[in-house]
Amino acid sequence: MIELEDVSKRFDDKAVLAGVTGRIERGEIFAVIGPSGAGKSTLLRLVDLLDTPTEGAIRIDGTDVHADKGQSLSIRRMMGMVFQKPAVFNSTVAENIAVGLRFRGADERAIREKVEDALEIVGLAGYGERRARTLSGGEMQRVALARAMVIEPEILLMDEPTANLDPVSVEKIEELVFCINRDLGTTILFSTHDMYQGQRLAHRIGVLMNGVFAQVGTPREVFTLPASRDVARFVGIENVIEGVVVAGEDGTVTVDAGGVRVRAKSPFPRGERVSLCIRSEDIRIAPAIRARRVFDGNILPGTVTSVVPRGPFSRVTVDCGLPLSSVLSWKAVEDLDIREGGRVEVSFAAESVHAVRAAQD
Amino acid sequence: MIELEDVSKRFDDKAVLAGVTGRIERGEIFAVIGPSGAGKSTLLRLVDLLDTPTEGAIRIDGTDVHADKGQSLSIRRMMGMVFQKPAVFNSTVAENIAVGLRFRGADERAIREKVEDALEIVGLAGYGERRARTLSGGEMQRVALARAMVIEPEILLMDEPTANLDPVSVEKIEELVFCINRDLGTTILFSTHDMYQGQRLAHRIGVLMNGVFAQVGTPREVFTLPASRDVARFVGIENVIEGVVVAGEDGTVTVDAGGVRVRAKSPFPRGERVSLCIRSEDIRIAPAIRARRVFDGNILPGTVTSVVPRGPFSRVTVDCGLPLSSVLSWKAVEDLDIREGGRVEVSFAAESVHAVRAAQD
Amino acid sequence: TTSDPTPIATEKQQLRIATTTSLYDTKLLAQITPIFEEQYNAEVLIVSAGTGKALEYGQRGDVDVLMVHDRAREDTFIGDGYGVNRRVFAYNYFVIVGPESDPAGIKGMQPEAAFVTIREKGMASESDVIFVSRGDNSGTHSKEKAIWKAAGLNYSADVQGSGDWYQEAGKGMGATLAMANEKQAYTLSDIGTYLAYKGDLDLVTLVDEGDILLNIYSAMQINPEKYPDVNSTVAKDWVNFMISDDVQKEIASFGVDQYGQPLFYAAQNDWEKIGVTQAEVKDPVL
Amino acid sequence: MYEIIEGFVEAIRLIVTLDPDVIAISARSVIISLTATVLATLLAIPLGATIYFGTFRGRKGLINLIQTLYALPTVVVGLLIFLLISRVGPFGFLRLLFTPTAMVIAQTVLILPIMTGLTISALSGVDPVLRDTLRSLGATRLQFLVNIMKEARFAILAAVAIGFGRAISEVGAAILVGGNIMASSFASSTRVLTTAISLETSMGNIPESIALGIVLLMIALGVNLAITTVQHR
Amino acid sequence: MYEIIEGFVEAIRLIVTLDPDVIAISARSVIISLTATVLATLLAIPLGATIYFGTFRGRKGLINLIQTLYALPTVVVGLLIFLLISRVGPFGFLRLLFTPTAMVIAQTVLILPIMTGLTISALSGVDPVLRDTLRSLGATRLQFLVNIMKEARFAILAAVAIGFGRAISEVGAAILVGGNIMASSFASSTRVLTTAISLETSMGNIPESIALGIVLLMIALGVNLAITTVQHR
Ligand SMILES: Nc1ncnc2c1ncn2[C@@H]1O[C@H](COP(=O)(O)OP(=O)(O)OP(=O)(O)O)[C@@H](O)[C@H]1O
Ligand SMILES: Nc1ncnc2c1ncn2[C@@H]1O[C@H](COP(=O)(O)OP(=O)(O)OP(=O)(O)O)[C@@H](O)[C@H]1O
Ligand SMILES: [Mg+2]
Ligand SMILES: [Mg+2]
Repeated sequence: MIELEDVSKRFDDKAVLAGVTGRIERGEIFAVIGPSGAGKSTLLRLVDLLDTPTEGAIRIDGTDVHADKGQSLSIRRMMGMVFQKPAVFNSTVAENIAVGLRFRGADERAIREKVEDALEIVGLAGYGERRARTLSGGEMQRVALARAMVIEPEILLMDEPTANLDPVSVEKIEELVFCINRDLGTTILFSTHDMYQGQRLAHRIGVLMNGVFAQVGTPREVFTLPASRDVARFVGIENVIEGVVVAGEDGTVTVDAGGVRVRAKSPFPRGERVSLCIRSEDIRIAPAIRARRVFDGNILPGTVTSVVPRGPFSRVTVDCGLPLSSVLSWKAVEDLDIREGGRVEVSFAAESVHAVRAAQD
Repeated sequence: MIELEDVSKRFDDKAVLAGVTGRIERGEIFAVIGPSGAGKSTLLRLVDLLDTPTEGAIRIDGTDVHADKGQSLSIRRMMGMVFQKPAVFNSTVAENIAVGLRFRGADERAIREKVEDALEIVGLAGYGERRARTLSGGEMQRVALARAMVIEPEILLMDEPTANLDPVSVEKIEELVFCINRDLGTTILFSTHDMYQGQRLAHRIGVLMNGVFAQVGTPREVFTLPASRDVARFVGIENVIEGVVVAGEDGTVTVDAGGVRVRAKSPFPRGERVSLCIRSEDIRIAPAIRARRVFDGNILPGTVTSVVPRGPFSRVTVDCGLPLSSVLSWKAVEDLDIREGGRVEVSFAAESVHAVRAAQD
Repeated sequence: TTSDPTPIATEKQQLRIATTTSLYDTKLLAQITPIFEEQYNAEVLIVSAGTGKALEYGQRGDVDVLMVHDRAREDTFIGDGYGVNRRVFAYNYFVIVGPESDPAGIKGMQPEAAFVTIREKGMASESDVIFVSRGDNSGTHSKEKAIWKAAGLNYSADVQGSGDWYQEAGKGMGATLAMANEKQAYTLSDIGTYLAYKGDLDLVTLVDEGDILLNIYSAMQINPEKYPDVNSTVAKDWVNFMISDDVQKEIASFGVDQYGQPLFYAAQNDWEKIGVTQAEVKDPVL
Repeated sequence: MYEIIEGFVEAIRLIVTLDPDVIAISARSVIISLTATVLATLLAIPLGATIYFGTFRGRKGLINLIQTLYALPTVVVGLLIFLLISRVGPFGFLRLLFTPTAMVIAQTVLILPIMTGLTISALSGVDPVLRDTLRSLGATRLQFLVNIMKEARFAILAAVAIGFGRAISEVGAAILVGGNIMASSFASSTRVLTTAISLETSMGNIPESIALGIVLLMIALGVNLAITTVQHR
Repeated sequence: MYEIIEGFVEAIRLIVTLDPDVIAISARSVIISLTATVLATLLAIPLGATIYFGTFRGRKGLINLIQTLYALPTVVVGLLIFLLISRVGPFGFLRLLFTPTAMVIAQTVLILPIMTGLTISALSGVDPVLRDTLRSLGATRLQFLVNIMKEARFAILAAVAIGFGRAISEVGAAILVGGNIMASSFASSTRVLTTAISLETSMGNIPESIALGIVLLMIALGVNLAITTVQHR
C-alpha cells in the first residue's frame, strides 16, 4: 500500500507538487488524471524513486522509501514502470523486454518463454528479433509495457501507457492491465489524460490540479459529483453555470443564474454563490411544440446555436439565456429535426444538477 | 493539393505501405487513422520529404516532390510538421518556436511577436524563457505544435498531435487547427489514433490498414458505412455479425447469423456471405415485458451478460443467440432496471444494419 | 644575396644553422650568436639536431650553415657537392664513463683495450657489465664504431646483437647517459654533455686519453651552386666568425667558471695536434 | 621526487617573475595551437558533417580510415609536412620550413582526423527526430548544419578541447617542421613549450622541464575553462 | 617527395620480407599499447561513470581538470613516471625503468584522462529516459553500468580507438621510460615503432621512417577494424 503524505516537489523556483496526500491500497488500480503539466509524471517518478520529493514522505507498506538509500534497490525491484515517452535500448525487441528479468538472474529458458508470452500479449508476436529502434510509436509503447510487466512487479506504475495507441490496441492493453490486477493482485498506479480510461480501469481516481489532489474518489464520484468547478470542467461536464441560491426548501433550491432560474438538489443556504454542474447526457432537448409542461424540474425554452458531431453523437448547444449543451445521437437529431436557429425546449431534472461552492477568486 | 499515387514503402523486407492512393484537396482537413504500426507516421514522413517512397509518386500541386532533389527545400518550406515523439532543441521554449521563422529570415521583432502569440494560443504563455528540455510531455507537444504553426505553412502535417494531451488541451488544440484551416486556408493532413478526433476535425478520413487505404470518405461514411469488417471494428462498431443472405426483396434482406435471423437493408443477393455492422447507439434495449411487438425491424429477446461503465454511459451486452452491445446512459440503466442475468428485448431497425461483403479468408 | 619571398618585417638577414646537439645543449652557441647578430645585423636561427638529421637538412638546402662533428660523413657530404668551405673551430675528447665500481676494470686503459675488455666481461655469463650505445648514427655513435673497428672487431657481427650486455639506446647523449646511470653501465660520451650532466650522475670518467677519442667540430656552408637561394653571404660571415680570434677565445674559456675545466678547446693553434690542415682552421672563407 | 617539487617551485618562480622567455614561448604555443585548432575545427565540422550525412560509397571505409589516422604519430605528420615544404619539396618555394606557419599546418593536419571523428560522433549523438524537425522546418543545408552543431555543441566543444590538447602537447611535428628555434625576434622563433620541455629534458634539466609542463597545463586549463563556459551557455 | 614513394616501397619490402626486427618492434608496439589501452579502459569506465553520475562537490572542477589533462605532453608524463621509477625514485626498487612494463604504465597514465573524458561524453549521450528505465527495472549499480555502457558502446569504442591511437602513436613517454633499447632478447628491448621512427628520423633516414609509419598505420587499421566490428554488433 502506497501512502503519499504531503508530497511536494519544486524545480528551481517552480512548485509542481504542493502537498499531495493520498493512499493507494494494496491490489487497487488507481488513476491519476489532471491537465498537462499538472505533475502526474513527476508524482510517478517520485514513487519510483527516480527523483526525491522536496518535502513530505512516500511510504510503501509503511516504509519511507526515500529515507534509506540502502534500501532503494529492493524497493525499486517491487515496482515496474512504463514511461510516458517510450524509450528502447538499442538492441532487439526481445532483448529489450528481457532486461528486467536478466537483472533478477532469471535463467535463459525462463526468459525466452516469458518474453515470448509478453510479446504475444501486447500484440507483437514475431517482433522479437526486430531492432527496437525501428519500431513505430505505438509499438515502442507496447514494448515498454511488456518490459515492465514481465518482471511481475508488486506495484505497476504507468505514465500514460496508451497515449500513442489506437482504440483497438488500447482495449487490449486495458484488458491486460485488468487481468494483471485481478490475477496477480498487482497494485496499479497510472496516469492518463484519457479520463474514460481512468474510469474504465481504475477503482479510484485522483484528480491532480494545482499541485494537489483536487479530488480522490471512485470514477462515479469524480464524474458525477466533482468536488469543484475545475474538476467538473476537467471531467468533461460541459455545462457549468455560476449562480446564487435565492430560495430553498427540503434540499431543493432555486438558483438565479444571470436571470435564469434553475432548480437544483443542494444543501447550500440562501445567498451562497454556487457553480451548477449538469452533464450533457442528462439534458433533454425537444421541439418547442412537443414539450410536456407537467415536467417536475427545469424546462427552459431556447434557440439552437450549434450542432457539432462528436463521435457517434452530435453535441447540440442551445441558448436559453445561458448556453446549455446536450448530446444526442445523429438519429435523434434527424428525428427531432433539430437544426441551428430552431426553437427548442431544454429540460433536466433537479437531481441532475450538482451544485458545488463557487471558487473563491 | 496532395496526390498519392500507388505510394509504397518497404523497410528491408517489410512492406509497410503497399500502394497508397488518394488525394487531399487544397484547404481540406484530412485525417489518417489506422492501427498502431499501420504506417501513418511513415506516410506523413514521405509527404514531408523526410524519406523516399520505394515505389509510387507523391505530387503536390502536380509536382512530383521526390523527383527533383533541387526543389526539396522550397517544397519543404510549404509544409510544417509536428512529429509523433515530440523533441525539442536544447534551448529556451521561445527559441524552439522561433527556429522556423529564423530559417526564413524573419526580423527579430516579428519573431518575438509571433512567438508570444503562439505561446498564448497553445496555452503556454509565460513559458518562453523556460528551458525546453524540462517541459512535461504535453507541454513539449504543444511547443512542437507552435513551432510548426508559426511558419504559417500551406500544408500542415501532424503526426498524432494530441497524443499526450488531456481533453481540455485537446479541445483547445482542435479549435486552433480548425481556425488555422478556416482562416488561412491551410491544408491539413494529420494522423490520429483517436477516431473521434478524426471525426471532429476532418473533412475526410483515410483508414490505413494493411498498407493501403481500406476506405476514404467523410467521417459520416467511415463511421456509419465502413467498407469492410476490419474498418468497422476499427471505427468502433461493436456489433459485427457474420451471416449469409437467405432471403431478400426491395433492398431489404434477411440474413441468417448462426440461427438468428436479422433483417437488413442491403443490395447483396441470396447466398452471399456478409458481415453485418450495427452501432451500439442504434440498438435499443427494453425490459422484456415492455417491448412493443409492432416494431418494424428486428426484435431479439435475450439475457444481459454484462453492464460495463464507459465514460458517462454504460455498455450493456446481451446474449440473443449472438452477443449484441448497446450503450445506455447510467440513468437509463437504472430507470429500466437493467442488470446482469436479466431478461430483455433488443430492437434495432433494418436501416441501422450496414452489410458489407465478408472478408475472403 | 637572395631574394626572400617571405616578407620580413626587419631588414635583417636571416641565417639558418643546423647544429649538432652538443654544441647547442652546452649553450656555447647561445653565448656567441648575439655577438654575431650585432656585428653583422643578422638574425641567427639555430636548429639543433642529431648529426644525421643535420646533414639531411643541409642536403635539402633547408639551412645555410652546418655545424657537425663527424669528419667521415662531412667528407662524403662535401664530396657530393652539398657542402663547401669547411672550417674547424673547436675540438675536445670523448670519454668512456662507467660506474665507480668499474666491474670490468677498465680504468686507465687505452680506449680500444677498454672496449675489448668490456665486451669480454659482458659476454661472460652472470655478468653485470653492460655497455649502452647511442645507437643513433650520431657523431658519437660513429666514433664508437670507429673504436670497435680499431680494436679489431666487426661491429655488426661481433658487437651488435652479441648479447644483452650491449644495448643500443637510440637516443641523444643526455638520455643515453641517464640510461647508463640507471643501469650502472658503461658508455661513450662527449665531454661537454658529460660535464653538463655530471651533477645528476653516479658515473665517473674511466678512460679519457687516446688519440682515437679526439672529437673535432667544424662549420661549413651549404653549396650555393646547389641551392642558389641559400644565404651564402651571411653563411660565409658565420664561418669566418667562428674562426675569428674573438670567438676562438670565447670557445677556449667557455664553461671554465661552471665546470672548472673547458668544454672545448679552440682549434686555432692546434691544427697539427688534431690532424687537420692549417687552412682549415685559419684561412677565412672568401 | 624532489625534482617534482623543485619543478613546482620553478614553475611558480617563472610565472610570478613573468620570465620573458617563458612568456614568449607560452604565447607562441597558444597562438600556434589555437590557430591550428580553429583551422582544424573549421575543416572538421563540414568534413564530419559531409561524411555523417553522406550516403556515398566507401563511407564506412572512410570512417575507418579516419579512426586509423588517430594513430598517426606526430613524427610522421612532421615528416610528411617536412617533405612537402622543405626547399626541394613541392612547396619549398614558399619557404615555410622552420616557421610558425609550418607548425600550424602540421598541427592542423595532426588533429584533423580526431576532430573529424569526434564531429561524427557528436552528430550521431543528436536525436534523429531533431534532425527531421530541422529539415521539416525548411532549413537550408547551412542552417541545418549550424543548428545541428548548436545541438551537439557540448560534444563538439569537447572535441575542440581534445584537439587543442593534442595540438599544444605534441612535440614530434613541432620540432621537425619548426626546428625549436630561439631567435632574437618573436616571429622568427619557433620554440614552443613542448619543444622547450624536450630540450630541457635532453639537457637533463628535469625541474625546468616540469616547470614548463606545469605552465603548459595552466594554459590548457585556461583554454578549457573558456571552452566549458561556452559549452554551458 | 620521392622519399614518400620510397617509404611505401620500403614499407612493402619490410612487410613482405617479414623483416624480423620490424616484426619484433611492431609486436612490441601492439602488445604495449593494447595493454595500456585495456588498462586505461578498465580504469576510465568506472572513473568516468563515478564522475558522471556522481553528485559530489567539485565535480565540475574535476571534469575541467580532466579536460585540461588532455594537454598533458607525453614528455611530461614520461618525466613524471621516470622520476617515480628511476633508481633513486620512490618505486626505484621495482627496477621498472627501461622495461616494457614502464612503457605500459606511462601510456596508461597518458591516455587515462582522454578516455575518462570520452567516457563521460559517451554517458551523457545516453537518453535520460533509458537511464531511468534501467533504474526502474531494478538494476544494481553494476548492472546499471554495464547496460548504460552497452547503450553507449559506439561512443565508448570510439574512445577506445582514440586511446589506442594516442598510445601507439606517442613517443615522448616511450622513449623516456622505455629508452628505445635494442637488445638481443625480445623482453629486454623496448624499441617500439614510434621510437624507431624517431631514431630513423634523427639519423636522417626519411624513407625508413615513413615505412615504419606506414606499418604503424596498418596495425592501427587492423585494430580499428576489429573495434568497428564490435561497434556494429
Ligand atoms: N526538471 C525540471 N525542471 C523544471 N521544471 C520541470 C522539470 N520537470 C518537470 N517540470 C515541470 O513540472 C511540471 C509538471 O511536469 P510533469 O511532467 O510532471 O507534468 P504531467 O502532469 O506529467 O504533464 P503531461 O500530461 O503533459 O505529461 C511541468 O510544468 C514541467 O514543465
Ligand atoms: N526504419 C525502419 N525500419 C524497419 N521498420 C520500420 C522502420 N520504420 C518504421 N518501421 C515499421 O513500419 C511500420 C509502420 O511504422 P509507422 O511508424 O509508420 O506506424 P504508425 O502507423 O505511425 O504506428 P503508431 O500508431 O504506433 O505510431 C511499423 O511496424 C514499424 O515497425
Ligand atoms: Mg507527463
Ligand atoms: Mg506513428
